[in-house]
Amino acid sequence: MRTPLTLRLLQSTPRSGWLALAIFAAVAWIGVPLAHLVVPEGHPLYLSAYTVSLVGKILCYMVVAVAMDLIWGYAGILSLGHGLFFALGGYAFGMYLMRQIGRDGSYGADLPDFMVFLDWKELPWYWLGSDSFLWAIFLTMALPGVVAFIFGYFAFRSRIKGVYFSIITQALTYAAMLLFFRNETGFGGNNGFTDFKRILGFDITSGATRVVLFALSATLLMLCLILGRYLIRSRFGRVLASIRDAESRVMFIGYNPLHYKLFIWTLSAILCGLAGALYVPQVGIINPSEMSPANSIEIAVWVAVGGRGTLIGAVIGAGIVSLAKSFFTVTVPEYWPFFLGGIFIVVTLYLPNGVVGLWRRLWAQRKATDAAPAEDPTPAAAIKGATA
Amino acid sequence: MHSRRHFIKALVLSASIAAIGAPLGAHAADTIKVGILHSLSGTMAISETALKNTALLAIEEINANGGVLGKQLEPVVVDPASDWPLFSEKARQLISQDKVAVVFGCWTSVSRKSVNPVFKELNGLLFYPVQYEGEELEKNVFYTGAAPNQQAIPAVEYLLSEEGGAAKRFVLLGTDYVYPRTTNKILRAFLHAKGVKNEDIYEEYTPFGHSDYQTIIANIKKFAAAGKKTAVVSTINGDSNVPFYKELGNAGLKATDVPVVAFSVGEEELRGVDTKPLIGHLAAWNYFESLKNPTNDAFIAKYKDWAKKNGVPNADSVVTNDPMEATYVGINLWKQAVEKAGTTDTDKVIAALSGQTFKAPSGFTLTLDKTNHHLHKPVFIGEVRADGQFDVVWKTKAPIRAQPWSPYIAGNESKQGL
Amino acid sequence: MKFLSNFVFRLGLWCAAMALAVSAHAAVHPDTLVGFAGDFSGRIAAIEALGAEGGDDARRILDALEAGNLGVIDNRVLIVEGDTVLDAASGEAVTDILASEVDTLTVNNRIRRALSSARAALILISGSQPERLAAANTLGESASPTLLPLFERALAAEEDASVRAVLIRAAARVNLTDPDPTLRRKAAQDLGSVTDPAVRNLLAALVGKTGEGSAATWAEPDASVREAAAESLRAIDRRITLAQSTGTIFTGLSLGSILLLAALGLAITYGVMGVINMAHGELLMVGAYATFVVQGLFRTYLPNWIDAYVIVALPVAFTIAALVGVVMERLVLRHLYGRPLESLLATWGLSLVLIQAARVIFGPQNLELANPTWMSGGIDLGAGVVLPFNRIVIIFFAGFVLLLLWMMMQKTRLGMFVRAVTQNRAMAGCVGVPTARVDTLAFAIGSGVAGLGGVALSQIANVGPAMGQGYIVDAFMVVVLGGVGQLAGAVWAALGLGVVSKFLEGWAGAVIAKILVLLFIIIFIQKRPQGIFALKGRFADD
Amino acid sequence: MTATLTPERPAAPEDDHGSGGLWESEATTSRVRVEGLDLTHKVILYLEEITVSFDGFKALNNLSLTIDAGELRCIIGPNGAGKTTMMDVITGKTRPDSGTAFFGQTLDLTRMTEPQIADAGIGRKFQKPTVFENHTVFENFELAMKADKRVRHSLFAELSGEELDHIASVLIQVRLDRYANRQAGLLSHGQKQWLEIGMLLMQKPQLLLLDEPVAGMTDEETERTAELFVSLAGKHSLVVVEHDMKFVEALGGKVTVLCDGSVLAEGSLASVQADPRVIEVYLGR
Repeated sequence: MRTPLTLRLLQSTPRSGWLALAIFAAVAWIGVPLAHLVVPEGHPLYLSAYTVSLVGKILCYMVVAVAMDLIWGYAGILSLGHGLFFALGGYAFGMYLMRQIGRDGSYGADLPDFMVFLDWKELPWYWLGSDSFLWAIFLTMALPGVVAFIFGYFAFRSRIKGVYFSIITQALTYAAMLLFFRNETGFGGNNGFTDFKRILGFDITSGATRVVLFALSATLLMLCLILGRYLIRSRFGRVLASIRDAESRVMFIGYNPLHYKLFIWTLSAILCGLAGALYVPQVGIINPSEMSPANSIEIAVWVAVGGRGTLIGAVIGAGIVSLAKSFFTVTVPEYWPFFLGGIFIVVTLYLPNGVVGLWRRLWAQRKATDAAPAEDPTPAAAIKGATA
Repeated sequence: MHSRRHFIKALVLSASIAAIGAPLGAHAADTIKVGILHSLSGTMAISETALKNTALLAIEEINANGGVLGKQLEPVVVDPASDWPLFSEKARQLISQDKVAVVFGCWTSVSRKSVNPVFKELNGLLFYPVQYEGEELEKNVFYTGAAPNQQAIPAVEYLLSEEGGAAKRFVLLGTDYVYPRTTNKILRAFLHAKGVKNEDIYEEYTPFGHSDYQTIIANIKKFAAAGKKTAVVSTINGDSNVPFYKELGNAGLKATDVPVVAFSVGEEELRGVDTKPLIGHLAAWNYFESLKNPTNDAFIAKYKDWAKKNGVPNADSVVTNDPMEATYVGINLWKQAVEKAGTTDTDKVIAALSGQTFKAPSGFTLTLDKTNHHLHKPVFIGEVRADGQFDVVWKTKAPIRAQPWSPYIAGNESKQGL
Repeated sequence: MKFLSNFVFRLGLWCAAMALAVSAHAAVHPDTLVGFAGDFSGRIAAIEALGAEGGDDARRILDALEAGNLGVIDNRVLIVEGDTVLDAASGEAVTDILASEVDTLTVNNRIRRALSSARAALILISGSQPERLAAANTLGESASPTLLPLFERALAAEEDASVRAVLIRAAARVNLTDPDPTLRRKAAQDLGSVTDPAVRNLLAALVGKTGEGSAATWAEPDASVREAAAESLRAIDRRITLAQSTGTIFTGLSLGSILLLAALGLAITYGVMGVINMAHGELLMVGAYATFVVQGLFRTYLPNWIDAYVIVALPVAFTIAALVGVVMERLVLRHLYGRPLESLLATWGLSLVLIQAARVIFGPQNLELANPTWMSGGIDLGAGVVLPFNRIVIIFFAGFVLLLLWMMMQKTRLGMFVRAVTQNRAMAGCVGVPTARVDTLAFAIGSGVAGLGGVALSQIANVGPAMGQGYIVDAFMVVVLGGVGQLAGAVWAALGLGVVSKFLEGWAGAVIAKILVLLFIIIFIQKRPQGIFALKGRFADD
Repeated sequence: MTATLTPERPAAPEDDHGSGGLWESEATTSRVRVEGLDLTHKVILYLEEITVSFDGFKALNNLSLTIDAGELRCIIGPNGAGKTTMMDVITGKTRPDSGTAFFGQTLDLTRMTEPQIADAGIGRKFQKPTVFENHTVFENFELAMKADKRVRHSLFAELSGEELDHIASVLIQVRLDRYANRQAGLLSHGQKQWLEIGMLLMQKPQLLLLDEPVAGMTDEETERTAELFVSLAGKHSLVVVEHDMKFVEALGGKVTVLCDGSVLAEGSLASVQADPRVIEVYLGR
């Protein structure tokens, strides 16, 4: 009577999409490892460690952008605190990486260096189990998930919406940042965690480890896209969009928006946490500045630039902004904020649906004879609904 | 329909991401590339921009004198934007894509900690020009700023001395992060060794960017009222110094009553403060712009010229400070070592660096320690003057050897060099 | 013990100085100055001797020392005045030494302190009434037995009641350790009118016991002295408590007034247009930079009127910030009405651009803005509590701006329009309110008010390109806590946050206080999702 | 299909799935279990002495009102009489300061959340048509359809053939079958009104609250709406707030006049129109 879930999961993304994913997977799982490890340096196909870790980092950003898009684009909830969940995931996994250093730290002690320095004789209770990889994986999901669940439960229950919600998420991440800055909090203070040596016993700086982390990031992104795609195509996704557009109507037909928002909010936080966990070993540092309000705003900017309400838009936005930042900070180091700031202004003014919206408009113009696809949400209405 | 376009786009995007790294690698062989890794935007731009300027000045000067090994130096300036993960990304890019021979950069400890693994992995060379908390020694890093024993401890010794006011009670005030916490930990141990008891030490921290010092200054006054001579040791960082000193001036805490000695306040920071109410407050550095000697006069003149020529805003009021001097010294030491080694190969340059000397603007000839990658530096204590400069009221007779592993921290006894 | 030996040492120096003073006549005796050629304590002694000796020559030498013009070569003490070199003792020109050869003495805090005491001692006898009062206060703070003869001499000659009162207290501080119990009792009574924690500690030591357990003895053997001391102690404690609680409330109000100035403009722009202006902090920055420019113009062209620069900066900052606001509104925000979350991103971009523009034009470093003299210093409540004038001025200024805004909102046609648009944009448009013009004007006013906030901030905090970033989060908290579009709400929220922060800071330290305040805001909004002053009724959550 | 429209069907999804899970726990009030509706006294809605005030202004002042099962009641009254506030109270959007509101004999509406009330069988149409403009007409119906409305179910929900039939029949009933795939935002005002009415029907509610359902409709549409409502009465209970007297007349049910937050008069349209107090309220203004 019911369609099996796997089949429906398959159906949620069209065949062309699966094809694209397959090519992407092939590049990430086979192409990149070959280009990085097998192709000799100097060969035009050679991928340097710099490129692999840069792209790996951006893949993590893309996951965060997709997570952000799920709540902002589809549920109309703008979080200015998503950096917190990303950082919590990063810290949870960073604890494991710190323990993996073992006695190779500069004090040669069992405890992480910063604890030796603070004269701590043993690990604080919340570091318990941090030497276990599985526990670390569990924590990277559980920590952001639980924080998001508790916060979201109270916020959504009180029907805090729109700007109010955005501002208190900002307050949350700001408070967390100050907390983590303190040395006594037990997470290395302002310096955070650095100087990782190993992951599951493998040298963290080796090419193979790097390639595996890259492939994992790519896989996580693909899973996020498939999951996101499934969610938004399900009735759940339609309810979510309805909450965004007319929350009271949704309540009066019997859905409890609290549960829907809470689900997607927590899921989004967990995805951010996973991205953070993959991000930390690739960039080699996690510190409280990841929780700064500015970082969280940047996440929203990625989504806006790419195009809210389309998963691929979030991915493209994260890619464009991160690459633009990497590019401009080298080519025009003193003027890049003008370019980046300019991009934000131009995109919001002229591309209300981001780059993807522009693409679609051009596409629609080329096929002017075709009727506009009916299922395209009209942006103005979507935005109005989201902010009413 | 859509999704196909989406995923095709995704592919195109990832391909273009992959491609971007490659073309940056190409470079000409007749120059030696030198990386400059200082934040030009974000919160640290306020301090680091001047270091970038100094580095460019030093490179220009070296080039004008014929370069190094007959080759011109080519500066590669990037902006890590006060974003710590970006520091490590940029460091990797400088070393592996741009193939720079050496990098001058970083200010905050966290930025240094962020790039350390990269320099180690790729066997690069970093010159770090800022005073810091020590507790670190990397093969690939040279520290041209002060270790705690080259700044903090002499300053407190001075406060304890008859000449410095014979302080008996100490306020250790800082921004809440690693450098102040570490420095204060070392100082507390040092003060204990000097017979100061815990009840005569008051330690207090403020968040980054804190701008309201009313309560803290009231607390300092309360603490100082106990009858013993009190001094404040400030490791307040960056922008918070301005509101702190303004409050200090208006609350009537004069240097003659409760002197404040700061480790993060130099000429550049004082440009943002009206110094008239602050006369007599102290700073401890290894260099002051007000030092009178020919090397320093020339250094200042060169920098002012450079600033004017390159259109630095407010070029007529630019100042020089300690980290700038450390940058300048670092570049010159590197140049000498490269010439001695005859190559820019990292390991050979590291070997050649040990024991290098340079006549620094501080008026002393500085020596790079043979084992610990730190400079032997003189220490000066200066009192703030009305014009934002410092009067040197005390100085060491000779340069002091750095102790990156402070003897005041347990477990460091056995640590010396690399 | 250390104290005592210090006293004895000082006493010895003083006696030597007195002896020298007797032998000197018109000019300063060269022997008085020998100390300058010696070590550090010698210099201090020489300064004290000069202070005791008095006279114009002594003052001249002290002036030269303070200005960094006093030098020593081969035990000769010299004064450098430009290119000429004078002999310090005689004041006659010296020809065999060039000015450039003289290495002048370094003045450090110890010397400066000795200088100010010596100078006060000079003035205490011969100065005008305010000078004498200041001198008596200076000496009173560092009262020591060596100064007692001076106090007595001055008291004998002094007729002004206020100076006498200070002198009596200063002498009392010394007499507290006198062997004569009558003198001690009198001293303990005299000190009852002081509000100085240091004196309080002296008295508290008298009424306490020394030693352990049963072996403990009273620090003060005479019971009547103890009684007098205890009574004075109670009076002092009362005043200290009062002063300190006034101080705490004041710091809270001050912080609140600053938050209010930072947030008022935002309350208007956000209330009227629902635009989240992330570049609001940069409008504060524009105001502060305008103040800097005005200060620069005054320094160059009107140096005599420099104290007025802040006043002139107000309209300038308002206008410039308002203009920047209008440009922002016309070019960007106009097109984003009804899309508050998008306006957030565009204004974030604007803020990046503005910050970097300031960095490129004015350089990345902080700019120096001096408090005018009438905003420097403060009211001393005693007990270490000083209410700085700049903060007092800012509290009143915040009230003034608020009053102005309130008048504008309540009494003018524009204000009526603004309120109409805040409540129901569509309806206001229908009844003929020119909403577009109102938007521009309201945004200009909001931005202008931010500019005024910038002027105020420039007087207490740093002025740099990123200064606005430090306030934007707090400003949002105030606006959201107060309830959107509610001036009254913003006032309560700002003052409330200010006082709560300061109370918490005294109790838990600055870092924890900040975290607790943020958590408090999060919890508070749970209870009142629309802020303190939410609009109520059927349309409240539409 | 029509059989399921009978009012005694209990609305208690928990019974089918067991209680407990994370997403089912209710937040705002102590748990109110939605049992089968108890209509033993043939009364579907009791409002007793309800008072609601906003900043001192009493939007509802001791309002008492009962609606019988299967009744079609019209509520009229001048602006500000409290009509919409009354609906807000019934649907849980506004909590009364005092007074009781019961749905059937057992369900205390003042202690239930909006979704619970909707689930219990009260449907509401807003004054301003509120539909999901970014969804198609069909999707609007699908969302409104009586079903398990918890997160867990929505994640895996599929339309059964029965449900498709139900949607199709309501589409025809409200004459939107030709527009099933049109985006709701693109419909005319009158069509949106119909769409919202249709969504109400999809909910299979026992009590329908309709706030100015024919505003913006053509005369012909108004007439058809009246026919529809009359046909629904008996199986459902309807409360219609309307200004259009012709429409009220066409509905033909009992009329309640609200004024200043309480009931001014009640009876047939003709009798209330003859009531001097009503005339004064309407003409005296």
